[in-house]
Amino acid sequence: QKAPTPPTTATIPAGEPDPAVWGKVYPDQYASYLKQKEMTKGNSKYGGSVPESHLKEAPVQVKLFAGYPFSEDYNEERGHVWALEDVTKTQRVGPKTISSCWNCKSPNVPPLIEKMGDSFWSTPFDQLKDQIKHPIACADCHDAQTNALKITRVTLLDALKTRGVDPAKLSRQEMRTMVCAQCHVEYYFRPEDKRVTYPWKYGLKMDDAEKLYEEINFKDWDHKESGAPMLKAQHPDYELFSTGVHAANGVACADCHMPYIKQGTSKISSHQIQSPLNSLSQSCQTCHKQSEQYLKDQVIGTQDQVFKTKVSLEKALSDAIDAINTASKNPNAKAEMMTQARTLHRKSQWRWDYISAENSMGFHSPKEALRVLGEGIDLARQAQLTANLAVGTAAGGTANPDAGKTPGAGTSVDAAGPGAAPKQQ
Amino acid sequence: QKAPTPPTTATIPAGEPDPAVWGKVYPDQYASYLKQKEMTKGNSKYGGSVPESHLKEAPVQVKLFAGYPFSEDYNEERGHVWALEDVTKTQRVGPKTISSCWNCKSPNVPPLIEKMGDSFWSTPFDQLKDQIKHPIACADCHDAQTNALKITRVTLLDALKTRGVDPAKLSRQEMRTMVCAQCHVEYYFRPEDKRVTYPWKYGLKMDDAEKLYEEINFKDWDHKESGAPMLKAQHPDYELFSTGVHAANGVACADCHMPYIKQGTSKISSHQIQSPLNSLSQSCQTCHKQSEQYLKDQVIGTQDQVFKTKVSLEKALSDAIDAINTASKNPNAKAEMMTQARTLHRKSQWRWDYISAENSMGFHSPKEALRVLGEGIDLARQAQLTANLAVGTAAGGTANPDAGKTPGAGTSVDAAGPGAAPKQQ
Amino acid sequence: MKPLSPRLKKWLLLAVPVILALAVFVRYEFEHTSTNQYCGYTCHIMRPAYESSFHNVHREEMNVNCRDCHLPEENLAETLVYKAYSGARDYYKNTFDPPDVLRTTDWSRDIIQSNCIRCHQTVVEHINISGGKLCFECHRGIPHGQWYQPFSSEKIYTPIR
Ligand code: HEC
Ligand code: HEC
Ligand code: HEC
Ligand code: HEC
Ligand code: HEC
Ligand code: HEC
Ligand code: HEC
Ligand code: HEC
Ligand code: HEC
Ligand code: HEC
Ligand code: HEC
Ligand code: HEC
Ligand code: HEC
Ligand code: HEC
Ligand SMILES: [Ca+2]
Ligand SMILES: [Ca+2]
Repeated sequence: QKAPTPPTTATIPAGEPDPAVWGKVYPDQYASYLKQKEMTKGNSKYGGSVPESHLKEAPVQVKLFAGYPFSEDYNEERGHVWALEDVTKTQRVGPKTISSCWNCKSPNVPPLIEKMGDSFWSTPFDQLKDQIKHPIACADCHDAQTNALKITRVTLLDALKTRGVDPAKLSRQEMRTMVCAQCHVEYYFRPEDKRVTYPWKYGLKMDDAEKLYEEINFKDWDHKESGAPMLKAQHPDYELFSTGVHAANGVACADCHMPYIKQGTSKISSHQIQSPLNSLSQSCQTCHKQSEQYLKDQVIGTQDQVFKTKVSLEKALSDAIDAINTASKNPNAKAEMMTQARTLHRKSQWRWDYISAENSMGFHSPKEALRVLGEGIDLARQAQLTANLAVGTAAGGTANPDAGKTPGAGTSVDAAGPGAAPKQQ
Repeated sequence: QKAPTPPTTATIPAGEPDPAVWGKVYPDQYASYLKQKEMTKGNSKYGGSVPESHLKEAPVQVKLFAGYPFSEDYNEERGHVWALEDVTKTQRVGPKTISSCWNCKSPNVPPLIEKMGDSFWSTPFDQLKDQIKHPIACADCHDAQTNALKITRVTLLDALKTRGVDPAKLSRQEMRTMVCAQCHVEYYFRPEDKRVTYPWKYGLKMDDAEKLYEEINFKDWDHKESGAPMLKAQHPDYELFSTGVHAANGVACADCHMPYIKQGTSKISSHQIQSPLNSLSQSCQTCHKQSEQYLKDQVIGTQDQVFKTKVSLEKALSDAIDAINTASKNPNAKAEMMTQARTLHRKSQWRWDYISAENSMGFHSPKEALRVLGEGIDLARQAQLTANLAVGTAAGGTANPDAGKTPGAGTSVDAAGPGAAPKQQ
Repeated sequence: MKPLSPRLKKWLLLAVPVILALAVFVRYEFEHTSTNQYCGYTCHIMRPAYESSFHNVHREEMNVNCRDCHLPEENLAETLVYKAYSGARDYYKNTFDPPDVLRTTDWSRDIIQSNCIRCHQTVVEHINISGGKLCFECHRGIPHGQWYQPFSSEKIYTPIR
């Protein structure tokens, strides 16, 4: 069950945060870990390890995030060794930032949580800066004594409890996914104490998280232009992946992102965690006999399809925001319909963000990604329609004052009454 | 290149349409061909061989097809042996039906076309009834002398020419798909002589066919409620399949729909062409080692996702039709915008029908199916919006008479002018 | 017939046993280097293929060996040439340039295909087999019957639903 460890005389102190110390015992893994410092784009089209600005790539995102720090600074993520540099340098962090943000960035975190208890979470971010010294490293995933994979984040243990899963019973293959699920998941700060929490109460799907957020009336911010109470999705990599064909076949994150590589005559797991497009042979060809070119085309072809649909949704969202924004400046706009338009905006942008913030541009589960985006488009266009009707009917003084109450159910029929159109004049 | 034929003493006359004659030489294949008479649903959820009414399953289709015979009679298709019975009994056939409808229903057709030339197509359907005696059979796919697969339909030969493909150069594996592509394709009647034609001029995708139809200003009918000039899609099985991952791996229609079955010590191709869900073991498990249950779940899970998105689009289309219908009764509706709404209706319903009329509920290419439906939703909701604005702005007499000219580009902003909402009062 | 010169006789006396010994040795080596044990165990890199073919009727019940599929059986010349070539290549690669994944060459696929047909002639006698998919493109798991990396062969589903 557990991974065999190469024999060694040196020992690693329990929880040792410094990867260099581990590196003395496991030099090959350490060397490949350090390669994450290289920042390559390589074969990748939508990912890669260059911290390019998402906002520059798609300026419409500035509008979608209006009123939220993501509209100011939001970059492509890169290797684990950069985690500290990135979280401290981002302009999203400010004086009001709390320590919950450290949770997924360093092996120094678990001991601190152990020491401080639930007071950890809302402690100001800056206050712990001196005690957090290493970016994500060995101790985040391994037990120092046995080297076995280990869940080090209470946040995942909490979530497993919610789902009724006993972490001790996870198989080795499952652990090869679950160590990643410590961090590559959607989360929110539990309102009472800001504890990092995964919204898995009803299940792992987009709809399940939404259901929980509705239930607890959660919002991340109020949209500056539309005024809608918004949800921010963040990297639901594990959740989206779970709905796909690879998960259904028991393929683990590590199978693709940490493939076995030759080191002399034996193999090690690559610790240069990166886009599998830059290790197609090792990552995919053990299972897929097709050529590298075919595999690359499949990935990028799939991503292109998802991207195209995502862009349609961005356009629809942008239109919806404009419509709500303008309508809201009209004092005659029907309040009830404006609320409805804002709810629709919230729901559609949640769907967009779920796929946009996920990191594989849909590859982890293409069908689910496209389904979610399709729903988003439906809702965004309905938001736009509802906002228009809120003003249109008010301004027009039509016969039927409840016009447009149920967009999506044939509003203009309601507006005119069946066959009653001539009466309007 | 060409397939070796099992030796036989009996001979089959060239083009022999009667399968019973072939059956004397190939009794096993004939016996399995005859099994198509069984009408089983089996494991199938969205297909199967029971001629259930599509209109009863989803009554909204009556509205979507308003003004077209498909709104009166439209059934699930069944095995090839039923082709004649179905085409003669359907209420879609009437006194004005032409012989083009025979093209894909019987091996008696190719000799007739040879004899009659292009006058075949527009000959009244009833006039040839006596000369068409056998439903789809051996001679539709095989050469009687060599038993090799053969393209017998000029309509496919025409289309291959358009695409610059030399039929003589198709490999055996390709022929295992191309014999099916004779019939399982989208088609239209060429306006000048009603010759059955496949819209492949610009390529095989949904968008390519649409491009051609726009170019030649083609329409199948005028929608009775919305007045839009509509396109009817019909069974683009081959085209949708071509965009999928199985086609990318050289899997042929016959691999799944005519799997090898053991007949004593040797195997033959099953000629009981049906839903592969009823032959999972033979159709899929040689390539996929997973359990039958897994494979069934993958197919039906995928189909459920596509179905759900298709239903959303049906809802959006229904709303759009209502909106256009009502708005059109309002004499103040802006003509230009009404035209635009109708164009949007045409384009979105084409997308819906492309996936709905295709026979695998998306399984042949799930990602493409979902992309197409996503586009359809976007366009249908824009149609609804545009129709509403055509009346809304007209009735409301807003400041800006061009309001809503560009739906999808923030119409209510235009309506009010930027930041000018208060002026509206 | 011209009598053999003593010189030649001497040579022959020496050469015949040597040639014989050599032939026996080559023959032995040929056999030795064609055993499952040899193919599967000599080189670390071959272990996954070796182990993955254990639980397949071919190995388990039918005693079909690596060579039955991977060596040409129809003509001796091809067999010898192929064996020498692929053996040399494998040794070279194994020492200097071990690949991360093994992939069959076109030549080796042709050989496998003809071996499938050799044994299963009757099964396929009524269907067309040229110019289509190769046997093992449908029978994808035969005999190296697994889809997962050998290292992660436990079947799992995502633990949380
Ligand atoms: C079947 C192979 C496969 C599996 C399994 C897999 N991924 Fe991926 N992943 C990919 C591919 C392919 C991409 C796209 C890379 C690109 O666009 O360059 C990707 C992208 C990513 C990225 C962004 C990489 C970048 O270059 O920016 C992250 C982060 C990620 N995956 C995390 C995960 C996690 C966490 C899991 C497990 C829950 C997982 N992946 C499972 C194949 C896989
Ligand atoms: C302790 C939290 C944590 C754990 C555990 C973790 N990740 Fe990450 N991962 C991150 C963070 C944070 C980043 C972004 C770092 C940055 O951009 O500064 C990241 C980035 C990545 C990237 C992007 C690399 C690139 O070059 O773009 C991939 C791929 C990835 N992780 C995969 C995995 C996989 C696979 C696992 C499990 C084997 C895993 N991660 C475990 C937090 C974590
Ligand atoms: C549940 C784990 C988790 C928590 C909590 C978390 N992050 Fe991250 N963070 C990640 C992962 C995983 C990545 C890499 C994947 C990605 O960027 O989507 C990442 C990437 C980043 C990056 C680099 C990419 C970028 O977005 O520019 C920054 C900066 C960052 N996080 C800041 C923060 C801040 C600030 C907070 C607190 C508000 C925070 N993180 C909380 C897991 C987490
Ligand atoms: C993001 C998670 C993560 C981090 C960080 C990480 N590892 Fe690993 N490591 C893994 C996974 C997953 C495996 C595969 C374990 C298995 O298959 O059971 C692994 C395997 C290993 C193995 C077993 C041999 C092998 O190559 O499969 C060693 C040794 C090892 N890691 C050392 C290290 C060292 C040293 C560091 C720090 C420099 C480190 N790891 C950092 C996830 C991680
Ligand atoms: C451990 C085994 C394994 C690994 C590693 C793996 N796959 Fe797969 N992949 C599968 C299985 C199993 C399926 C399901 C289809 C099947 O049964 O063959 C699949 C399906 C696919 C499909 C078809 C699904 C679709 O959405 O069209 C593609 C494409 C694909 N994989 C690409 C990749 C790529 C690219 C990589 C590497 C980044 C990869 N796979 C790594 C096992 C694997
Ligand atoms: C990879 C396997 C596969 C291939 C290859 C394939 N199909 Fe299918 N086909 C299916 C499955 C699965 C269904 C869904 C059956 C159901 O819903 O019961 C289906 C459904 C159909 C149906 C409807 C069957 C019914 O039960 O009503 C038709 C007609 C069809 N396919 C024709 C084709 C044609 C023509 C081709 C080649 C262009 C093709 N198929 C290639 C798997 C395949
Ligand atoms: C000559 C035209 C023609 C050719 C050639 C043809 N089909 Fe069909 N196919 C039809 C028609 C017409 C029907 C519907 C018959 C009915 O419902 O009356 C049909 C029905 C089917 C069905 C549905 C069966 C069911 O039980 O629901 C499948 C599956 C199918 N065809 C697959 C194929 C495949 C695979 C090939 C090639 C090997 C092929 N067809 C070749 C015209 C054709
Ligand atoms: C290009 C080939 C082609 C032409 C031309 C064609 N069909 Fe079909 N027909 C098919 C195929 C393939 C099927 C089975 C798949 C399906 O039903 O989608 C079918 C199925 C049918 C069915 C049985 C299922 C149903 O829809 O109720 C009827 C009836 C039918 N066709 C009537 C007609 C009529 C009437 C025409 C002329 C307007 C016509 N066909 C022209 C290929 C064709
Ligand atoms: C809808 C198309 C279609 C029809 C109709 C059809 N066949 Fe076939 N037939 C095929 C295909 C495809 C193959 C596979 C050929 C290959 O693999 O080269 C085939 C193969 C055969 C073979 C070769 C042996 C085998 O089983 O693979 C024989 C014999 C045969 N058919 C006889 C018949 C007879 C007799 C009939 C009429 C009762 C008939 N076919 C009707 C498509 C058809
Ligand atoms: C298009 C896919 C396909 C190709 C190519 C193919 N087979 Fe098969 N084969 C099958 C299927 C499906 C069965 C199962 C028949 C059954 O169970 O009734 C089968 C059955 C068999 C069996 C009998 C298994 C048993 O249970 O008795 C043998 C042996 C066999 N094939 C060998 C071959 C050989 C040798 C070739 C190459 C010449 C080949 N196959 C090519 C699909 C294929
Ligand atoms: C001749 C081989 C072959 C046959 C027959 C075949 N497949 Fe596949 N299938 C593939 C290949 C190749 C892929 C691409 C992924 C890969 O490389 O494994 C694939 C991919 C898939 C996938 C993943 C794609 C996705 O959209 O998620 C599913 C599911 C699948 N097949 C189901 C089936 C089913 C069900 C059948 C039978 C009706 C079937 N296949 C028949 C070869 C085949
Ligand atoms: C029943 C026939 C058969 C037997 C017995 C057999 N193989 Fe294979 N072998 C194959 C086939 C088929 C392939 C895959 C060819 C392909 O897909 O390109 C293959 C592929 C391979 C590969 C290439 C790597 C891979 O996984 O594709 C290696 C290495 C290999 N075999 C070694 C062996 C060894 C060692 C043995 C004996 C222990 C053996 N084979 C026994 C048929 C066989
Ligand atoms: C000296 C170590 C070694 C031995 C002994 C060995 N192999 Fe290999 N084998 C390799 C290496 C290294 C490769 C990869 C070659 C490459 O990538 O070009 C390989 C590749 C292969 C392949 C895939 C490439 C191809 O030829 O299609 C097959 C099949 C294969 N070996 C079968 C065998 C069989 C059968 C035997 C026993 C007769 C055997 N091997 C003995 C090292 C070895
Ligand atoms: C040296 C002879 C030999 C070779 C070479 C061989 N087989 Fe077999 N095969 C057998 C025997 C013996 C059996 C078991 C008895 C039977 O079913 O005929 C068998 C069984 C099978 C079966 C049915 C059992 C199963 O595992 O599903 C299939 C399918 C099969 N072989 C395919 C192949 C394919 C594909 C190849 C080539 C890659 C191949 N065989 C090469 C002798 C051979
Ligand atoms: Ca990245
Ligand atoms: Ca059917």
